[in-house]
Amino acid sequence: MPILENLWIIPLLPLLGSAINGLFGAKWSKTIVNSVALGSTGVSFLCAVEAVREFLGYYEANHKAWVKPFFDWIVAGNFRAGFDLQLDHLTVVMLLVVTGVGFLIHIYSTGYMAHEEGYYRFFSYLNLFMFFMLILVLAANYVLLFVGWEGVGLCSYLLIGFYFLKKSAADAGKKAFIVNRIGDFGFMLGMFLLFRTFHSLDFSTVFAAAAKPEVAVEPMGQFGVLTIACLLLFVGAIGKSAQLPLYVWLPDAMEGPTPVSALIHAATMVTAGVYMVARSHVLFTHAPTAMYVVAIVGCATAFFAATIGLVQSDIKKVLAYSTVSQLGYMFLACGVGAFGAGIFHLMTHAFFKALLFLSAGSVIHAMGGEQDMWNMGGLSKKIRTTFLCMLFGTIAIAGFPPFAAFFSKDSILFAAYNSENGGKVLYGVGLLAAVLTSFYMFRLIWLTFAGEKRYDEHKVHVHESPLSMTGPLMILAFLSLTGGWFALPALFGGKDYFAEFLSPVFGAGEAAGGEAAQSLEHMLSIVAVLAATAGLVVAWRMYSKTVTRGTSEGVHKLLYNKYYVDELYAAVVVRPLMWLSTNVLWKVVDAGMIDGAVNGVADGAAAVGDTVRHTQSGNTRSYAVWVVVGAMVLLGIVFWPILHPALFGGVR
Amino acid sequence: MSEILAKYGFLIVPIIKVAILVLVVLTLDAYLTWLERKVIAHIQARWGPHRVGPHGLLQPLADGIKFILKEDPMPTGVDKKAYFFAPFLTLMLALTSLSVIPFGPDITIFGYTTNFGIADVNISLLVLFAITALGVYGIALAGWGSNNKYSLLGGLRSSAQMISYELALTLSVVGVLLIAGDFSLKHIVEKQAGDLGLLSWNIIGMSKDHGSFTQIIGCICFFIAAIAETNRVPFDLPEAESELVAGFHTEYASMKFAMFFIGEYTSMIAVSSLFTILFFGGWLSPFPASWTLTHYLPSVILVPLGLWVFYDGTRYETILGRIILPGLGAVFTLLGAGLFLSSTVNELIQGPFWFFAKVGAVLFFYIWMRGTLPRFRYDQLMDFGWKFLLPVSIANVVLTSAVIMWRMK
Amino acid sequence: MISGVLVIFFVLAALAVFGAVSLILQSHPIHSALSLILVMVSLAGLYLLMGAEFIAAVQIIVYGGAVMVLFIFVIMLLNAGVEERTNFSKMATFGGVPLALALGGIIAAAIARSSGQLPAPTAAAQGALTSTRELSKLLFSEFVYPFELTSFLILVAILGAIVLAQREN
Amino acid sequence: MVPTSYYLVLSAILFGLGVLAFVFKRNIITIFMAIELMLNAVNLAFVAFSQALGKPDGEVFVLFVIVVAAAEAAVGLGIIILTARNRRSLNVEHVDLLKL
Repeated sequence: MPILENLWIIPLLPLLGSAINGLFGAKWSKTIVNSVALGSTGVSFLCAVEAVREFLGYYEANHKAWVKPFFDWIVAGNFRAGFDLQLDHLTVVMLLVVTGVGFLIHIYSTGYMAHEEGYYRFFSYLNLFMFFMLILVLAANYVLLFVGWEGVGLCSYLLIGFYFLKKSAADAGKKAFIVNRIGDFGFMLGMFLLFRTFHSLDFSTVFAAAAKPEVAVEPMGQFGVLTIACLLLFVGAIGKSAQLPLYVWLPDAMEGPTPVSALIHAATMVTAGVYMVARSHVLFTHAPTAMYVVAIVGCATAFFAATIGLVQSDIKKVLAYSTVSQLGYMFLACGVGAFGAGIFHLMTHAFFKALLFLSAGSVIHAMGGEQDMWNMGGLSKKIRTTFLCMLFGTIAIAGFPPFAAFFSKDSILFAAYNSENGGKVLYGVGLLAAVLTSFYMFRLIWLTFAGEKRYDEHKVHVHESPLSMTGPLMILAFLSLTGGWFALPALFGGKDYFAEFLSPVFGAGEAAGGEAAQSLEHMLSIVAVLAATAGLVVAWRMYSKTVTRGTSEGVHKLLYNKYYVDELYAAVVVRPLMWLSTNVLWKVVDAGMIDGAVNGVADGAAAVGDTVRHTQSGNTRSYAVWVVVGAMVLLGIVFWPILHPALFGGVR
Repeated sequence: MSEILAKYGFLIVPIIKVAILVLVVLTLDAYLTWLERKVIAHIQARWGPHRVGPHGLLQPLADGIKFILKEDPMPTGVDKKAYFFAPFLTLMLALTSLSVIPFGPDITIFGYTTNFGIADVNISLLVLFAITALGVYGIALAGWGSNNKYSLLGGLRSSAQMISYELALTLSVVGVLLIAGDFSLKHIVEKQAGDLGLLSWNIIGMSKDHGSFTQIIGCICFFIAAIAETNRVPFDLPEAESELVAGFHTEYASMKFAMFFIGEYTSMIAVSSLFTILFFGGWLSPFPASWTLTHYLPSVILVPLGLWVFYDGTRYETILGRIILPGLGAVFTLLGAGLFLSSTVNELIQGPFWFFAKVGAVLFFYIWMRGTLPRFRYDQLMDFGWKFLLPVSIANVVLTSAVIMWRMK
Repeated sequence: MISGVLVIFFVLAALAVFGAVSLILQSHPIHSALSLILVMVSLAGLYLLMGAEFIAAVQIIVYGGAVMVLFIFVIMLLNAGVEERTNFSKMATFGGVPLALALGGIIAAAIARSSGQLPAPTAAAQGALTSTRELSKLLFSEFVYPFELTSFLILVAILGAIVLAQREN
Repeated sequence: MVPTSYYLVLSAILFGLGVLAFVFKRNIITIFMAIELMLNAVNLAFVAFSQALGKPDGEVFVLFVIVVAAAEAAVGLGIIILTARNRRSLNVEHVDLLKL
């Protein structure tokens, strides 16, 4: 069966799974729920693979992206937003990542959530998320992409607040939702602007129009339409992908179950921003200013989040900030025009960050819900598999060859170094962030697994997780080892297969060959490795021996409290809003005007009734007379043209 | 003579006819009472009236005189208007109801053709029903007006009974109307004419030229309902002497009572005539028109009867009887002979002869029933009317219309 | 010159109006009922005058023979006495009579003013009216659905009356 | 030949008298009769019009009116009987529970 021709199957399957589980799952045993959830996701993964295969054949035949409109969704005037699905090389990468990683995490969840309440609810949400994510990825126009965009936002809200009885979880969900609203607002404005400019929101149309030679590249520092549009879109990306200054929701999102953190808040959803930027690279390349902003924001975020990550004691918080920082890397790549590198890092990051989160989850599982690294230690003996997997992930993220992140991060830094106006600075900061990254990751490793145990043996019974959890871990570990090898030949003068693969989308951009570049790249990668090693050494010096939680003051205190950004927002944004809502909107507008109007109407009616009531004497004869009065009025109206000469002595 | 008639006929003839009719009908009423008393007496193995005149033949006269001479007391606390109005209304309506009944085919005297009856209305049946419908007021008002609980109950009963049985009465006629396709009684009778004689009457309903169907069901329903309408036994609850003294006319005496009395018998005659017209072919002879010999039947009956009366009268005990009866016999004989001799008069008499013969038979049936049947209980009356008579007559309507539709095509 | 028909009309009209007035003036319901019967009978006479003989007959049979009998039956059943002239309703006491007269006045005035527009009854019209057959044709062809509806209405009314009249048990 | 307007005026007068009775009488049954009187007045107008226009439609309407009036009488009198049973009075002014 040609999957490509009816591509809608791929997103539909998870939706069905979600619907079935959501509607009937409550009654069913865990086994059935599992089979439904895993079945739908797995089949859709297989479909995705088949679709990719067919697409590659299609591309060989006629060199263009595959687009098919399935049905009209909104048609108003000259505006059309259809349910159109698109498949090109960029989509292929995202599709495989989403379905593949998503499937693995589903498997993992069956083990992790085994003892949780609302088992079916969890899987229903998870499948729903898969559906929306796939819509987002496959969308062929901004509107449909926005549907997926909002949908994943919803699912993230639902899943963060999965333990909705826990106030912190509920608040975190709300926070994520509200912060995202800000970004979405920007995104919508951007869409409107694009529609106003190009009279369409279909990717093909917009990009074709933007790619025309007569569309001038707006020079640096000039804010033309495209620049503003790109910046607005980037605001959306900032919100969704937790960049400065809207990153605050992501760390709190760790309140959700760990698989959720792995899937949504590390592997897939948060990278939607990157995907969106890469998807609209045509626009961005025409707006260098926007690109520059993207690069700076990404770079800054990478460093900033890494610094916070240094001192966190909650294992998931560390990973969360690490995620923010890695996303920063991706945006840095996009900002310097190395979209391919960005997507490459997106993929590898999906592998190893999912791996890390799942391992962390496994650790937490083993520790019976304990998340504070200061209460762990010496776990390496007890849970060896988890330890090894986590070690793989750490090495991968730290950027040691031949692990995945080495290649991706390396290419990003290389691109940054090569980019004009201030590329060196970006490179420097990026490098520094890399050092910090490897530091906090190995700190995590040592605090968690090395040293002697800092937990009470009798309270916590440490045990290795079941195969349903360790299995995905191993697969992901393998992937995060090999995931980067597409680019392996590039080191030895060969060509970067990944960039090659994406070149139909991004054009054969940054595979800049040449001997000089070659040597430079080698040099830079050696530097990067050295930086990672530095981080490793410092972490070893500080944490390999027995350590105790020290009192935090000074810089440490500042970092530990995340630069007081939350407090700042609370003071600057939240409190004024609260005050406004309470004293103006609620007490004046709502209570005063709206309720006043409603109650006023009611009271008026009551008052009128009170006076009119006296005509209702209950005496039938009075009623009869009233009937007569009414009849007289009616007849008067009807007969008026006949009567008024009679009444006013007119002559017929 | 004839030109005068041609000129003022429209004015003179009706007056004459009304005068004759009233005279005839009042006499008929009077002797109907006599007949009733006699017949019932014989049914009950009694003699009945036989003091006043031979075989009590002068009894009605005596009764009339008695009614006129009696004192007319008025009870206290009566509703005067109603009390006085009721008997007049009853009698008036009863007499009016006769005005639309054709007693025979159109006749021509002295070259002036007129219908054998007072008025010839083309909706005479409806008029008749209208009048009978109003008939209830007499009784109801009498019951109400005379300020007496028995009367009131009588009035109540009669009004309820009237309403209940009027429906059945009307519906049972619909079949006949469907056959005749006309409201005029005259046409209804003429429709029943056929060379089959009595077989083409509505009760048998065998006729070739137009769609027809036997109205036996309708006939029975009509007869029962008619008895109820005239408050006769077994439906005489308004005046059930064993329960309500005399029902609605308990408080009436002398002429007022007489009016009720006459009214009742007149309406009996009217209803019988209607019955005859609707189902038994009115004035039509039961024999096919081709049997001209049967035209002499009147005289064939009258002459022997007269002779027997004459012979029997001569042997009567009292002198008066020995004077009256032979005289009567002689009259009969001469009448029969006269008819036998003048064929024109004979032809003229055919219709009325058969008509009154049939009506007489029906009246006799009335009396016979009174002598035979016990009275209904009230709830039985209502149940019978609503749960049996009405459905049956409706079924008759449906059946008849279906059959006629089928026959038409 | 006043034709005989006109004379009859005026006699019947006078009877009708007299009946209506006496319906109001009589204090006893049964006398009011009798007055109403008078009105109805004279109306039937008027219908005959207009050549609508079937309507006339139906008027007497249904109204005179059924409806009013029902009224009188109920009056007897409830043994209604002379009505008591209470005046609890100020509205009716002061406003009622003039208003009612005014209403009648309005209609009468409207008719009087517009009587010019009315087509004078033609002989043809008279002829058309006399035929009961035509009436029935119309009733069962053009107005057959209303006719069926009315029959259904009657059925409902019968059921309603039964339900109302039977005692609770 | 009687002019149509005569009939109409007569029907108007009868209708007015009906209304008068409707508001003037106290006895439920009489009020009900007043309604019947009004219906009759309307019927007269109907027949007059159908005579004037030479179309039998008016008479059909009259038939319908009569039928409906009969049904109405049946139900209405049933109600009256119930009222009289419960209130022990036929005076409408004693039937005054229909109020606040």
